[in-house]
Amino acid sequence: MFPGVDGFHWTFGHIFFLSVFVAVALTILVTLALATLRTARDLRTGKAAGICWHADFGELPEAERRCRHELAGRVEHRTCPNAFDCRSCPDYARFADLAPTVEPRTYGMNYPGDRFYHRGHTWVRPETDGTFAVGLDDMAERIVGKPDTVELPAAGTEIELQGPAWKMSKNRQTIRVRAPLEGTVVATGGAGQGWYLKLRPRGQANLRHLLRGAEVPGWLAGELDRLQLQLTQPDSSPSLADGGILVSGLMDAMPKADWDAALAATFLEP
Amino acid sequence: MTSAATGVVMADRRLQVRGEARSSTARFALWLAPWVLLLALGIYAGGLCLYYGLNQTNMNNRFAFGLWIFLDLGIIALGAGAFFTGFLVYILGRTELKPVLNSAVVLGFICYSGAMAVLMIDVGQPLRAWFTFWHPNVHSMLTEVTFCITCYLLVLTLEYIPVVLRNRQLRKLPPFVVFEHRMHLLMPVLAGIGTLLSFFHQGSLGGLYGVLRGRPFAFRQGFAIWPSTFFLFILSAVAVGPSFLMLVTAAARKLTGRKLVPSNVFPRLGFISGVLLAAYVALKAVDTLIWLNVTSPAVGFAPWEYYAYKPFGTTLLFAEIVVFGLLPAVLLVQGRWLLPGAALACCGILLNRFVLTVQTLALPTLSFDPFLSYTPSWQEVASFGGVVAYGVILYSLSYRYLPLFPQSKEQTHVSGR
Amino acid sequence: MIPTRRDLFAWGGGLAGGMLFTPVPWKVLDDVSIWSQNWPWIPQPARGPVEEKLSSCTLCPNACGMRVRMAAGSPVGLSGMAGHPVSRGALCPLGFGAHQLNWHPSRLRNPLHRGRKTSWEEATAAFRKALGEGPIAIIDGRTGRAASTVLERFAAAHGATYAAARTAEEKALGPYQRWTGVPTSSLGYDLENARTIVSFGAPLLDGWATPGRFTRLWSERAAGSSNPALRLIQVEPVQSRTAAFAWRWVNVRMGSESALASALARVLMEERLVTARGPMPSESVNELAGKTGLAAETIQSLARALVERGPVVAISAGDNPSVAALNVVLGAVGARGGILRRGGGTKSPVPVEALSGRMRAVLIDSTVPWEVRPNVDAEVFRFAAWHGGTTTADWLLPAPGFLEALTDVPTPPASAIETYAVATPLMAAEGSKDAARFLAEIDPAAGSLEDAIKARCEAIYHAGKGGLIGPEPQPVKGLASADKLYEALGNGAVWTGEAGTPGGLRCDLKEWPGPSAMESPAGWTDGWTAPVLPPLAAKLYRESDLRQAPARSDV
Amino acid sequence: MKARYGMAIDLDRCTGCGACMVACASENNVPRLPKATERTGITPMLVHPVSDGKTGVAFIPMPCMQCEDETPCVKVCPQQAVELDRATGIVMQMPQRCLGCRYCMTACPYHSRYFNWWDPAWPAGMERTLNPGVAVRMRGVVEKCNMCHARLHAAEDKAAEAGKRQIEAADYVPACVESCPTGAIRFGDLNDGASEVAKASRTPEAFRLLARLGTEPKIYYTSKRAWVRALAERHPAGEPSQPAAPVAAGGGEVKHG
Repeated sequence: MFPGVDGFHWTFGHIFFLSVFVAVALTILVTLALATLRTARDLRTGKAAGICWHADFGELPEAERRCRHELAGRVEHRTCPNAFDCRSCPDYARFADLAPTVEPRTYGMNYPGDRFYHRGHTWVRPETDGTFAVGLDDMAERIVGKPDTVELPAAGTEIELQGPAWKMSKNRQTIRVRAPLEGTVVATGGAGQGWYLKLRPRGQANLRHLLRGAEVPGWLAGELDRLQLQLTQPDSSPSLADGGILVSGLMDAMPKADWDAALAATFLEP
Repeated sequence: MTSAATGVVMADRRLQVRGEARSSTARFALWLAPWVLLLALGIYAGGLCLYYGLNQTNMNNRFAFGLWIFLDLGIIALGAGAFFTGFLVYILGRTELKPVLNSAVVLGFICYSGAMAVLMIDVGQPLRAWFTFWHPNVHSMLTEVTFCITCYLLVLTLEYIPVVLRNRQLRKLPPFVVFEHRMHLLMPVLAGIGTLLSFFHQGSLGGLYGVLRGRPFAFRQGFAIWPSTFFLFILSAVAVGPSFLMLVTAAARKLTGRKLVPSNVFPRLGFISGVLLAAYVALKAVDTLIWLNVTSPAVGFAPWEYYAYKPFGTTLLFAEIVVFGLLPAVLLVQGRWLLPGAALACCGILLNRFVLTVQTLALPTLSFDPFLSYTPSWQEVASFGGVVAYGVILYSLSYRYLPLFPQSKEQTHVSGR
Repeated sequence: MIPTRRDLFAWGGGLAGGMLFTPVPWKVLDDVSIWSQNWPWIPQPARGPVEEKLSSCTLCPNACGMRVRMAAGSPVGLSGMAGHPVSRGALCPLGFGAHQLNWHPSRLRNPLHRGRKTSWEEATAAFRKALGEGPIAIIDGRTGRAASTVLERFAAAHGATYAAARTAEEKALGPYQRWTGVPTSSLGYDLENARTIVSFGAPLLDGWATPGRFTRLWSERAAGSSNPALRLIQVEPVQSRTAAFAWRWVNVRMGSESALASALARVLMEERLVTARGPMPSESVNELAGKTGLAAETIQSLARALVERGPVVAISAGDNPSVAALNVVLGAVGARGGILRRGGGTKSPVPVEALSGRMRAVLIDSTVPWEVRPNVDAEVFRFAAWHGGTTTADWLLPAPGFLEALTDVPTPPASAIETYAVATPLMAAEGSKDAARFLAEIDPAAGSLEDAIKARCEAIYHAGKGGLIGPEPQPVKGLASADKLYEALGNGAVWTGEAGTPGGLRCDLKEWPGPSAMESPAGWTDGWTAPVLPPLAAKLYRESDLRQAPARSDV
Repeated sequence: MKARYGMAIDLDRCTGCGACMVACASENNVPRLPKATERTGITPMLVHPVSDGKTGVAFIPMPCMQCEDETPCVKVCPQQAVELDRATGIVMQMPQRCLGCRYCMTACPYHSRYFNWWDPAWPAGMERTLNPGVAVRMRGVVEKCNMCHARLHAAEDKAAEAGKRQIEAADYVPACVESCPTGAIRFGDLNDGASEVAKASRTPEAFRLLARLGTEPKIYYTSKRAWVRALAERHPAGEPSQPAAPVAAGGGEVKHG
């Protein structure tokens, strides 16, 4: 039936059928090729972390997509439409000036006001030399306790917002810590130094997407709630808190709990 | 527990969808075990057919098609839910059906890949299957079927890949996530192509029988080059696809004890299924009347004779149109007995495919032909059992390790609080 | 530079793309396609020059002329020899597959002694010993051949009994031999001139005598016509194929053929429908009619139909004196369109059924059908090309298979015309020996086949009658010598003598014969000497519902 | 000039001996396989016994009907393994291109197509008797009567050698035609009005099986018996006739014709 095959002659049927078939096959192949090429381009231009985050964000239940302004009580109910990236949020300004209605509390944990908090339980502190120190917040410290290993990126590494900043392990559980900010690693610290990384931000630093002040209590309340829910097993004790304060070294204290799920729920990606 | 077993349990846990309760590894293994056995038996039986040839089956020169073709047609029709749901979601924008989309894609992939596997055993020389692409006969319905099914299986694979890439271990690799994202953006194109392909091959499968001038039981008049069965097959497949999707989802819900989809999805699917089924039944009835009164007598065949041989009596025709057609249509539209309605509809389409495949061949054509019957051999039954097992296993694995029902996490949360 | 993963992908993609522009993938595709069309284990026909030879089928006495297509030294197809005076270009369904018989799994390749492999030397020694002790019998399946001459000569020289098995057609001619003294091998039916034939169970359309002879005649003169030039009346208790296509089918009670023949004779004589006078059946028409299950009126009208259009001849399935007597009454013996005496033929030997009692040994030629077992207590030396299953033979001696040995083909039974042909070996017969050669090795005085055939050629040449049919048709008188005749016969020509003429045979009844037991009608497999059927003929029985399988089948 | 080869089979002459079936199998290298039955065997020429339910008996030799219009098998084959040769009118099956989907078998109302359920096999040595003009088919492909196409080739070669463009009619005779002892099967060019087949096909006794399906078979049958001619179509208002059953012995004279 194809040219070159014995006894071939064109008919309308051949032309029509072949055209349709070739069109369909080409469309499928072009689609596949487009997706592949665009993937390669995204990987090359460093958009991968953002896309991964968007995908993750898309999977979050609505209850976990609460806007920071709702956390601060500036608005009754608002679901974040921007994957928690307030820098591109057109409505940010509309709510930012409203007065918060929640009273400041930190549930017995240490959340200093000089820092900006990321929902992945890291904080960012502007340093005097124009860099930003990045560390693990108190809730994460309490959960993990003393990590077994810490794998920090080498100085000079470019890291992307929401991409992996560094990795830790604890009780055979790997924890990927999300980066709160994009930039270049200029120095690496560790648990003992109080900070893990120092970043030089790419371009003008903008920390608008990080939580601070009155937003922190609302956020923490939700996080504790979720942690409680994840760790509450029918056969385990319901209490995470010792006298109202989250116990330190929770992973050591409750080795049998489903940390896989619990860490995921608190954005510490296992 | 040995360390190997611990390792398996750990690996199993690590692959599971995060934050959703799944049964224990042991329970899951226990569930899979019989299916794996059935699959192994099916592979053995299929191997026998490939190694020793089709003499392993009970098919013969008169019953050139048998159990396999009947069930292939059946599962391809049931798998129509995949393209139809994609069409509804991406092309018509019915986003309320999005919760079942992944599940529909996996089901479609299972049905089509299973049917392809059986077809490869069913043809005498599978190694020459590609000749169809080199020497295609454009006038043959089977060419259309082969082209469309091959392309559509490719489309389904492309649709299934993103679902697989959402497995949480694979997601740790950014290229996969990005690729999935990019594929996702292009999905409407694939949904459109899939709809076109499905439309034509579901139709061509019906045309397969409708063009058989030599088999007046199957032969139908039609429009242009397409006999009426072409359109009836499309309509019946899109009518039953959502029903089957509903049945499988309901079975998964029953087995897992979890609410997998929002409560508005089933009535919606049922309504679509019911309305289409009603349209199908109406057209089928008209077609049957024309066939019995015009088409058949014109070529010298008395319609009463089609139903003169037991067990193919007129009850079968009645069952096909009323019990498995009209009744489920009413049940589905009315929305109270959705699952029984869906089950009846699925049985109806299987009965229709059975009648067209088996009765067509069993009925005599020459005046001195006897009426024949055939019983499939164990190899035929077992290879098909293998395909069913393959489907169950693939669906179970997909359910366990892939986010088949993306909204189910939210459903759990809502119900959990 | 260390290649990165991306480089590897790029190279791989480039390589794959570039390959498409080389002949490699296309050649591979082509090879795969050719390979998938020819599995190495599927046998393919041997290539070689194709030539066509003329010969005669030797698997039964009916002597059909054959064209044999040979390729690469093996016969690859058989068809009938057009213009053959008796078989008239037809072969029976068994014959069309006969060329495959030599490779039948049941083919005998070694002498067997009571199921154990043995050697020709041992067999010869055992036979010599038996010969010395005596008495012995030698059984021939087809008399009148050169080989028969050797067997008979050997028997005469060593005081052995020479007996023969006969086909149903020969048996049916038995009464005439008894009444006239003319051997059955010199008698034939002048069917070509008959206008009414009444057959008592003879399967005229289904393998009777040389199959092409009557089927062609029927097709030319009777088929499809309600008032045929040749009226075939079939008397048979079941609707056989012959009955189904006969002009009239007379459905008689099983075994009452003699009674019907007698009743017909009585009606013919009582109503003076014939001129013949002589002994009459002792029973009345009504008594006889009662035995047949027919009304007396039916028999009367049948008798009138018989004489309505002469010449008329009655043919019985086996040795049935009543039917023969009916022929006498009808005046068919020695008359045109009846039973004629023709040239050739040999004195009838002792029938194998007549052998009984105790003997030292019996030698059975391969032409004797496998089922024929002499009723004697003796050491049996059985020649056969194929093992036919259960046997009482002590020695099974492999005879040459189909077209593997020189043999001559005398006039087939029941033919009204004398013929002679020679089948030359077209293939080598390894390790096999026929009975004539076996005996000639023991006693060279018995003579050789070649000499016997040449002697027959001499006789035909000197008689100067008839002519050759085949590649170069010519009268015998036109031939330069007897050797030329021998040569022409070896090339597949068939010598045809003169047809029998009326008047050479006269027969008077002394008394009306008593009833005889009816023999079951013979078909193609009667006289078929191979105990197995050609595989392709077995297809008829197993792969279609055309026929009931005979007892003799390969499966 | 184009030919349309066809047959006219006289059912009043066919005695159902089966010689055509054996000659066909021999010519076309069809094996006898131990496990093949009447439903799985390969019989490109098959003789069906039929009866009128009383004493009428006929045998219907059925090769491929060589349909000419809307040829059911040609139309459905997905990969052009069947073609209608416009120069001869022969429906050509090319087993080496067939993938064995058997769709053509379901399409054929005459059941004239056969599937190779087994690999062909012969007892040791018997493959030497294979006809060199015809390739052996492997298992898993469909085959049917090609009107002894190898013989047509041979006749064309012979004509070409002699420098002629037309073959001699006597040089191309299918095996079944050649083997028929009663001459019931007549063969020739239907386009040649003077040929025996063309004349026979125009007689009032001529009919074709299931002619109303519109497949225009080129195999004609002739019979003077009305009940045999009625077998052409499924009787719209009678019981379906059954294959021949032996008639019980009763007593009495039966007339034919």
